[in-house]
Amino acid sequence: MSDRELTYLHAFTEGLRQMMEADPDVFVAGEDVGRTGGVFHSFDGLVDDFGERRMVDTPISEQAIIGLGIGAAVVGLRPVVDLMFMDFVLVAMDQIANQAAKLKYMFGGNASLPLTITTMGGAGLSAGAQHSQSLEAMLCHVPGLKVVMPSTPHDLKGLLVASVRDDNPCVVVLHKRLLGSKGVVPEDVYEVPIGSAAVTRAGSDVTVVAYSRMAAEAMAAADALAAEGISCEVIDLRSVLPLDIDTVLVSARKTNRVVVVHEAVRSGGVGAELAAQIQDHAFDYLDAPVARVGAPFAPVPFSPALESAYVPDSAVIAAQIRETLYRPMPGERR
Amino acid sequence: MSDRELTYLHAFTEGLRQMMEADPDVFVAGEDVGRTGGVFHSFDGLVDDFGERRMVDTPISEQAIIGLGIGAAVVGLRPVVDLMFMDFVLVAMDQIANQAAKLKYMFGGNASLPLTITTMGGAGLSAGAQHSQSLEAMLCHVPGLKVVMPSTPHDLKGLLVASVRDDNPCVVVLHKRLLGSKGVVPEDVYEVPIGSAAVTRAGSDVTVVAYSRMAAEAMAAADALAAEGISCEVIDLRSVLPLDIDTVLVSARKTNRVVVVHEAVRSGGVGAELAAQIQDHAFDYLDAPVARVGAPFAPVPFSPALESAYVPDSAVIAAQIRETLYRPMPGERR
Amino acid sequence: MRPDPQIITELHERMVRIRFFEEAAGRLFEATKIPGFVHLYVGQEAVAAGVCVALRDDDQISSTHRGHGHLVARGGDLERMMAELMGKATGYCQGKGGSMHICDLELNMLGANGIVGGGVPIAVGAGFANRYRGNDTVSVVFFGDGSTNIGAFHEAANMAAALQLPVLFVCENNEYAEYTARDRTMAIDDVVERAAAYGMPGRVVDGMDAVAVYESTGAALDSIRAGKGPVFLECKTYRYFNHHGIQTLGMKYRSDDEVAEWRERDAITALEAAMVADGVATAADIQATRAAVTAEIDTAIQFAEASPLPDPDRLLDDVYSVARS
Amino acid sequence: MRPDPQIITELHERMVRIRFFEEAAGRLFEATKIPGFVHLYVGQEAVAAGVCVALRDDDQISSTHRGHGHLVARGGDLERMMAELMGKATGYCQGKGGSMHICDLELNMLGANGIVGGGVPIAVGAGFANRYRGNDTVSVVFFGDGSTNIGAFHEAANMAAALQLPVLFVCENNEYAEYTARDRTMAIDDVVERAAAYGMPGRVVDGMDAVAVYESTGAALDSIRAGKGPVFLECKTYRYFNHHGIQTLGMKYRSDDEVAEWRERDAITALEAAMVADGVATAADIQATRAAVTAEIDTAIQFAEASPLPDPDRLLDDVYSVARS
Ligand SMILES: Cc1ncc(C[n+]2csc(CCOP(=O)(O)OP(=O)(O)O)c2C)c(N)n1
Ligand SMILES: Cc1ncc(C[n+]2csc(CCOP(=O)(O)OP(=O)(O)O)c2C)c(N)n1
Ligand SMILES: [Mg+2]
Ligand SMILES: [Mg+2]
Repeated sequence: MSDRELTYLHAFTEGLRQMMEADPDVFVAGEDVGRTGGVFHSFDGLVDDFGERRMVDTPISEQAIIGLGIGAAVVGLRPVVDLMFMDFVLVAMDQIANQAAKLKYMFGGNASLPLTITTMGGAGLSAGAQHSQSLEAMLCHVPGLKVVMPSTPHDLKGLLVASVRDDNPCVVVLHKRLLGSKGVVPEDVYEVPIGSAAVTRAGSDVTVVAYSRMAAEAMAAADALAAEGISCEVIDLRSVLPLDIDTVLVSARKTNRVVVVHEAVRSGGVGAELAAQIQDHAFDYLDAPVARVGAPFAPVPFSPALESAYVPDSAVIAAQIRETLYRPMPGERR
Repeated sequence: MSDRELTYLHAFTEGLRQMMEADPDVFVAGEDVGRTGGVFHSFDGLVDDFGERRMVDTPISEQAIIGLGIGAAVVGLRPVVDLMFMDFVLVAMDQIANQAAKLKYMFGGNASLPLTITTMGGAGLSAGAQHSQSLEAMLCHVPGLKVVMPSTPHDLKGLLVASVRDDNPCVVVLHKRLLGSKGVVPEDVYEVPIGSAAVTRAGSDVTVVAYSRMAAEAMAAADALAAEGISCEVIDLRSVLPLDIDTVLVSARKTNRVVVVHEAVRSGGVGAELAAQIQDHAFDYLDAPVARVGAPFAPVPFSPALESAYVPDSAVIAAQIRETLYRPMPGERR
Repeated sequence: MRPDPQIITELHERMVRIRFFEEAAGRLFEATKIPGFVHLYVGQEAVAAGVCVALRDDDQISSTHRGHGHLVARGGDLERMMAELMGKATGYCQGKGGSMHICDLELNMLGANGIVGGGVPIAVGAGFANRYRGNDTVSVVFFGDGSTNIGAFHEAANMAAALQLPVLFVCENNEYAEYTARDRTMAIDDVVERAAAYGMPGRVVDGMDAVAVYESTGAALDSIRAGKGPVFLECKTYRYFNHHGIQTLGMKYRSDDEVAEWRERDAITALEAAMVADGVATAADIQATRAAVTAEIDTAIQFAEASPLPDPDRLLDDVYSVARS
Repeated sequence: MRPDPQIITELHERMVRIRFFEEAAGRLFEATKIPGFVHLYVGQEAVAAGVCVALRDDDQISSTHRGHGHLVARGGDLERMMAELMGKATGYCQGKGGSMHICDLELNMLGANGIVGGGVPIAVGAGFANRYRGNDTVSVVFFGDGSTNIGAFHEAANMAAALQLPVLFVCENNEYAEYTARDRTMAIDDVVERAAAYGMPGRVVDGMDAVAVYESTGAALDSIRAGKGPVFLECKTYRYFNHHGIQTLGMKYRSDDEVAEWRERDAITALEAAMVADGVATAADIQATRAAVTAEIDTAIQFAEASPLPDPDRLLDDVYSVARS
């Protein structure tokens, strides 16, 4: 049945299982990914189907985990290596950004690196400053990497498949607060092309560009604003490196107003690159500055009372959209 | 004599020596900073004056070097720790971004971290992809840090002094190709405030914003364009976190055109944040899109033939300025 | 010969305080009154108590994701601790840190840490500062068996040994890293075998015996204060609860029998028996202690529950220090 | 009993090729014909030659910033090597990598590395792939004494031991990391003492004796191919030149006498003496080898100098693979 629903979590597991069935060179390595099935259960059951040879529990050694993937990939395997939390990208940054990303170029092209790094980003679980970050902007500044941040079960499976099949180091960033969300997921193997955004809602007044969990918040804001007679076009980027700037520009030239949204710290985030490109390539079409919604310039606080004020939500997004449409609501939180 | 000249290298050493003389809690730790005086000689002679107790040679352990600084700072010393090349920031990123930057916030303010990290960035010496990077954009996305990138001996000494005296983790990024450059440096101790840019050339047609070595290239471009009757206002940011956006905006509102320049990869660089803020806060003043000049989306190549094409220079900057002034020169390199 | 009765009583009281605090934290977590993660210390009390009772006030301690026990053992304020776990404004970190970032710099407790191994280089930095200042203060760092597989631990341990810094490395070997048994992540019998790689003296202690931990710590501190460089102490211990949260039985990564065997060697029960046997305390004294601690913790819970949540207007405070030297 | 004469001759020829290649690279660097940095291998030839002669073609090797010797010993193309050092389009990396990133995947040489310790986890990954494929190929990783102080080395060594991977760890202990003597950065006598921390068998070899290195490597490979897990080989050696570039005497971080003492134990001179003594070769044969290698290198230099610089239009090529499975 083409309308089968799966959770975001199970879409990930299914996509990975299908890749492992299709290609004996695909294996998974990481902390507690084997016997335990991952601390978020995203690898549940895979060890039963593929054994410990292909579902490899590793020591707590993020640098060596990425290196394991690089070395195995450079000699021809197709590894999937897991960093439990996206915050741990910072522990393994040398292997990711100095080694994996640059290897092919430094070798003058005489190599390919079919490596997939999976990780779990995002705030909202009171996990504190070192277990809640959205660090994609750092990865997007590194030539040689690809980075996807799907918001739906469908896109997660399709982008995971595309990443595992890709001959470049790809980082697949899941969002912990989306794990239980449901959506239609085809049972067969399919790809969502890396670097292609989706227009998830057509509109005429303003373009709202978001990704990962913020894509859902943006949609909620659009729904709310529809009641006020504001027509939002919503774009889910799905991939943040490469960026599907063309889809964004087509919409921007149509609506003449753009609000970019992400959960990461606003300053220096992916939204900055988007705003810079939009104002550059759609300069004469813009009726308002490209606006950015993101986290304020602070670490992620622990207390739910602070964290909920820290993470952007549909209300903050709606407020920004109104302002970008020159319809500010006084005293609204930014 | 107030017009005494020093090299960029010696301005650094002098500033550091004066800080060590002024405050017995200031010490330096890093690889070969002691007996050898640093591989770039930036610490030359300090071990003779202050001994190995305060000029500490460490093992090759970037994570532990930063951690040494964090731990010493949190109990009240004022450490200066050195990462030989800025590329090694990626090796120590957890200690820098997960630990140093967040410590005060995670502790609810009950701590201060008077830590200075010194490092050497930039390309142009055929040092290859892992010894030539400009990674400031990654640091600028991390709340809790301050990042300075001076372009002159005067600003280097003043910003080093301000950083060592600052109670927050500050990263002082030198540029290896500026080490021999000379300039007037007062002999007494002085500060250049962190987060304050300098208008280094007044002009009326276009604002050129740059920092580190690109500030000099921007000035050279401005000189060349003056002959063509183009009047450039040049701003040397000096600090990239925090950004002195006010100084940039005042100039942008005056010239109505802005070109932002840095040596780092253009995509996702500091220029993106600047462009996003400028178009946001000076939207009605801009007669052209904010343009960005930076390195293309590739690792730094080794061969001088490629590296010189990779690193922006005054010619590329001038070409972009002409284009931003709607005076493109056909067939010019971008 | 056994230590003075006051020491024994101290060890006992601190262990009981840790045990009851953690059991309460676990209950409050399951009742969703504590958000996020809690990595409970129950089972390992003899280590934190044994080490901390042997310390001087000026010695520093650094902790891990499993850090409540260390702060309690150090004399942490239970009210501010409980309030922090609940994310209240009256907590140690005003609700900004939570369980994994609890700290008390006035007690020279340099903080828990959410990054495995992340606190070890920082602790070595504190040790460096002690040596730099020429005092004989020791920096003590607690870390798990699993954390010795991460690079930051290695770099910091070697740095401490190479520079001969006053640092005491306390490895709490509970034989698991999350759900993975230690023998699957390192090919050595005892973690202490790693000390030799740094030229550091190492010793194994029964981490279920608070007196043994106290005595070994004392010996190690003497050697470190004498300027002989860092020491590595491996404490063999066990966590009764799950890696995070409470659930303890019916886990597939370790057998219920194994848990039961360790519980039979419970450090608190054992010490209480010894106290009575040695006439250090009567059953009544022990009951009194338990009752007093229970009261303390009830007060702490009431304080925490009655405390306000942090004001969102304080969200952006504390990112930077404004004061400067 | 000594290995076959062909082996001895192989060892000798490869050492001479490394020595002459590096001396030429040093001269060209000082003549500014080679840009950037060159970390020369002169003095350590017995290690690369001894190890590589013992390898099978399918075994992988991974290298460091001081990587020329390893690729030469592996049979690298001198013309493409010299061209790469000069940043020419005909180089191994088309001028994009340079000295610190030279590699030849066809020879299973997985690359030099500019990050100290950065190549070790990658080598362990190759070892994992060998085990995964069920073959008995071994991944050999060269690294310096100083690199054993960095976290990536520790994590990778432990990973290899924990997963019992077919990896040979070859530590080239030349007693210095840049300008810092080893005893100032680690409190152990021999680097091999670190092997025990991973439960890895370790052995010390005279790194100035190519035959000894060859034999110990062979023994280690047998054990690894038999599935007994990784082995750690510490080769005591010395670099004659400066950390980078040539200048060798008058450095304040080590005495000229020390350099002279090591040079007296020169691996090439010693092997040549033994070859003549054992009748493996005549002085004339040795001269012939040296002359032949000199000619090879002259040809390589001419090739490199005559080669074009890379076309700036290729600047953005090779960042990504376009082909996909
Ligand atoms: C760098 C990093 N990797 C992984 C984790 C996830 N994690 C948290 S605790 C833990 C296990 C730690 O084991 P151990 O050091 O033995 O301490 P224990 O939990 O047994 O007290 C892991 C893997 C982390 N917090 N940081
Ligand atoms: C992560 C990192 N830190 C520092 C450096 C600078 N560096 C290059 S080589 C070197 C010394 C390495 O010593 P060793 O491992 O003994 O190798 P050797 O040079 O003696 O062959 C250092 C510190 C680097 N390249 N990478
Ligand atoms: Mg453990
Ligand atoms: Mg060395």
